[in-house]
Amino acid sequence: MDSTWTFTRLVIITGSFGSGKSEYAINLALERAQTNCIANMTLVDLDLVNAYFRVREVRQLLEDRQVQTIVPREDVLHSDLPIPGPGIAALIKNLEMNVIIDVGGDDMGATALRGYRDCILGVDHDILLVVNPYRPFTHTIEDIHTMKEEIEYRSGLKINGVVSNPNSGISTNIDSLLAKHELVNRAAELMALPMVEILVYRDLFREHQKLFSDFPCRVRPIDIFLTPGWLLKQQKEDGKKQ
Amino acid sequence: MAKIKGYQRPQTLHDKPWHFCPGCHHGIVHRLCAEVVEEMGLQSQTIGVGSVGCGVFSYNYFNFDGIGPSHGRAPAVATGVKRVLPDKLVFTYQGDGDLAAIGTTEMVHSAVRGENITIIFVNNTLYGMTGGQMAPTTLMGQQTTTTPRGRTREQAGYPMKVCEMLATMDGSAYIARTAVFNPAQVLKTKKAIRKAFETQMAGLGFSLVEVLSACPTNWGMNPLEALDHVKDNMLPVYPLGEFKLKKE
Amino acid sequence: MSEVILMKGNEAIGEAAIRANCRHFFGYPITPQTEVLEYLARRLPEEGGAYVQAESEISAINMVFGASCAGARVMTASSSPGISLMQEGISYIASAQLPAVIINIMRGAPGLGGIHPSQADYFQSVKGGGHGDYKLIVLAPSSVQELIDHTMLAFELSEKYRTPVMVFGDGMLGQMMEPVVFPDYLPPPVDRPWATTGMEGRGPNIVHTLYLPAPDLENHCHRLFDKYRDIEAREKRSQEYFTDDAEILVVSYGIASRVARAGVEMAREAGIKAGLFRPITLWPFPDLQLQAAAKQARLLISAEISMGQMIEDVRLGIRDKVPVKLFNRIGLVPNPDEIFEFIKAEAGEVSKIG
Amino acid sequence: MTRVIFNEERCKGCGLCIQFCPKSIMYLSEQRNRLGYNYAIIDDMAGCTGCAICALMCPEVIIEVVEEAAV
Repeated sequence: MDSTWTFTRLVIITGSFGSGKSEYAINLALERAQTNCIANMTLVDLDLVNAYFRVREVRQLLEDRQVQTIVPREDVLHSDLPIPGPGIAALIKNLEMNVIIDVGGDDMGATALRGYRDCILGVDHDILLVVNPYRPFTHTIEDIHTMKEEIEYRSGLKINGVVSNPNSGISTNIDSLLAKHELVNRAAELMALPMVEILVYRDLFREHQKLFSDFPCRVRPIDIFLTPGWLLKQQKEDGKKQ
Repeated sequence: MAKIKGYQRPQTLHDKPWHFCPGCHHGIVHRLCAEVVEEMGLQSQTIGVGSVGCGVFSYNYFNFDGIGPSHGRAPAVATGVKRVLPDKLVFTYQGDGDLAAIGTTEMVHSAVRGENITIIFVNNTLYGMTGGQMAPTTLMGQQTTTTPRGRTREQAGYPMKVCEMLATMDGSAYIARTAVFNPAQVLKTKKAIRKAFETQMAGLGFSLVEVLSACPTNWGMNPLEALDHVKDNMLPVYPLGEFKLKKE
Repeated sequence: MSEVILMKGNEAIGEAAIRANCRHFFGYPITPQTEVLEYLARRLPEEGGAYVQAESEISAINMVFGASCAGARVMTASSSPGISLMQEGISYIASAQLPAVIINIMRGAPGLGGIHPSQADYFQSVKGGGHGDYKLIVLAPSSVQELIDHTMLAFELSEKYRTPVMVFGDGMLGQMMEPVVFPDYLPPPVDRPWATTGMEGRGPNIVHTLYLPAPDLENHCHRLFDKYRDIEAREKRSQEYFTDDAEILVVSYGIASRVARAGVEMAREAGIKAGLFRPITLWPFPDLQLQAAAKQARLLISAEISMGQMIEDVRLGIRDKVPVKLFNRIGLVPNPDEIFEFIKAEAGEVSKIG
Repeated sequence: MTRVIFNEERCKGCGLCIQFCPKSIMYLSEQRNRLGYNYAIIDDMAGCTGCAICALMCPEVIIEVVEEAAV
């Protein structure tokens, strides 16, 4: 297992619908800008297929914390028009900038990458596949493999790393997380891709810090930004009752 | 005393009197549909979808399963039926107001999809049921209650040619225009209906038979004058023939 | 099948339909409902079903009409402007007494409105929408799990009563992800001796909605309303939180009821006797349950994401015995703080009256 | 021998059968049926060839053409 993954200046995040790409992108951008003090950190909202729960909804929060954002222009920001924000190609080519691109889900979402393929290939880059096996179309190793191939086919780009995000929302527990992570691991091996890191909700991470301290791959505690806090709290309470 | 059939009312028609006016061609077209269903042995396999217009009661006359949809939506309703029962014969029976005005979208897109249904389209160049208003197929200069001085280009544009349009669709498999103003044409119409139904049962795709028909009441003619009107005034605008014939 | 899986509301609806043995779906894309189509376009062919993307919502609902005539378990889904286009068909389906499930993932309106969550189609769906004397059973889920449960229930009710049933969601429910479990439940199959499937071994079946002689139409409407009375007697559903001693009773449905619940919990922590009454069926409206839940209430608050629509049924339901106020937001799902502040302010007013 | 059977009570007197009868043996009766129409009748049944064109054109589907074998 590769636990010493280093990110290039251009990190492109792909995956199936609802795999957790956007939350990962936000967490990664914040960490790199704040903890790692990487300058010129820019998060690009290239999710042109979702209508809700997009990076653009937390743009102010990101900008307050030293992450620039590229989102569609104001007049279409809250529309469902698939219009990318301005200047993405220039950003990709600009070696001064550190860029994370949050791509829309599935091969449909990855289609938006195709237009930037040539400039992406011209610079160092990572294309990561976020995998959540609790999601319907990445439920099995075969499905995960198919998802990877479809995204690569549509974008014309090669994925070079896997991010494991085995969560079933608030009902995630340590056993289910580890069991499904094992499945992602096997999928990564089959696809001959390195495991970049595993994503764990921050409270679960705290609870099991010891276990995660010598985990075979890097572990990233994740904060949730796109689901309202009250809703998470309610889901958690209801989950406990069941 | 043996009784041999010369002509006999088909079993696929209930024995009840039409509501149609004297000399109305709906009666002939209804009968031909029923005869073809019977001759193909499909009485128990047929679902007829009616329309709104003078053909609204078709389900009361046909002796097989029937549906009364809303105005213009028959091809969508037939699509729903056919997707559930792909092996049955599903046809709609629609007039020019129902099909070519309010139902244009449903007609065009069922042809686009190559929906494996048949439309029997009765074109009498006006809205019969509501008392003779202009239809998309109304002839230039034709007087109707809503074109009291005759249809003009400025006010209402030009007659709509359904067969010519649908024949351009890749999904259409059989498109024909016929008439019933004399015995030879009646036989040709019957043949066309049979071909359309056979096209459907062979799974070849969308089929439509347009039948030029008389509306003596709203045309202000007697039934015999109405025959001549079809022949003399409709044929030049709506030429007869097969516009599309897909084989396999 | 009791495995937990993480699903988006719209996907969950699609999968619920498949688990309920629905094999026919007709729809048209519209945000924020489109994933229902996309999910079924992918899944239905795998299950040997038929998926048709119609040319309009008008066509989609009429395909539903036809498929239901032909005896199929059938569903469509849309969002507010698309549901408006379906109203004609819904009236025909109700009159023809056909079972059908219609999903409405509501968005901001009137007109083109916006793509944000909304509950502004209450009048349209609960009070009519289409032309004529008919009723629509309207179910209001408040979670992704309930989208599944209510979609399945919708099939059962629509077939039991031969009537269209609407599952009334909003953009947020459709788009949000929650862990769900698909129940081991199948809506019971019902005989459809009336279906137009070809008259093999019987006389012709006719499905129509035309009753020209006035007495025929009157009889038809009475038959429909006998059925609706039966539904009213049996199918009113609701849920309650802290209603036993509630002096301020918030009435709220769907996604808004979850915010309201959080607001009510905050009020309870602040020592205010607040409660929540959540209608699950919007028609039939659970008026008797509301009256029982409101026995200690001095004020009712109708909390909705519309300009005050359900509030009319709340007033009717409580027979005007208790004052009813409106809390609402448009274009977004409110924050529980907002409802809490509203409750707190009203609690102050109520205590002044003593 | 051929016999044309009319359901006279349902005839609306449109005259299409008369128009196309090749033997011109049909005409409208002076009598009216219960619907109030002068109905079509055949004067000279012996002249009928059984071609059934009248039935083919009849919009009311009230004409049956039968052949009765000689006894």
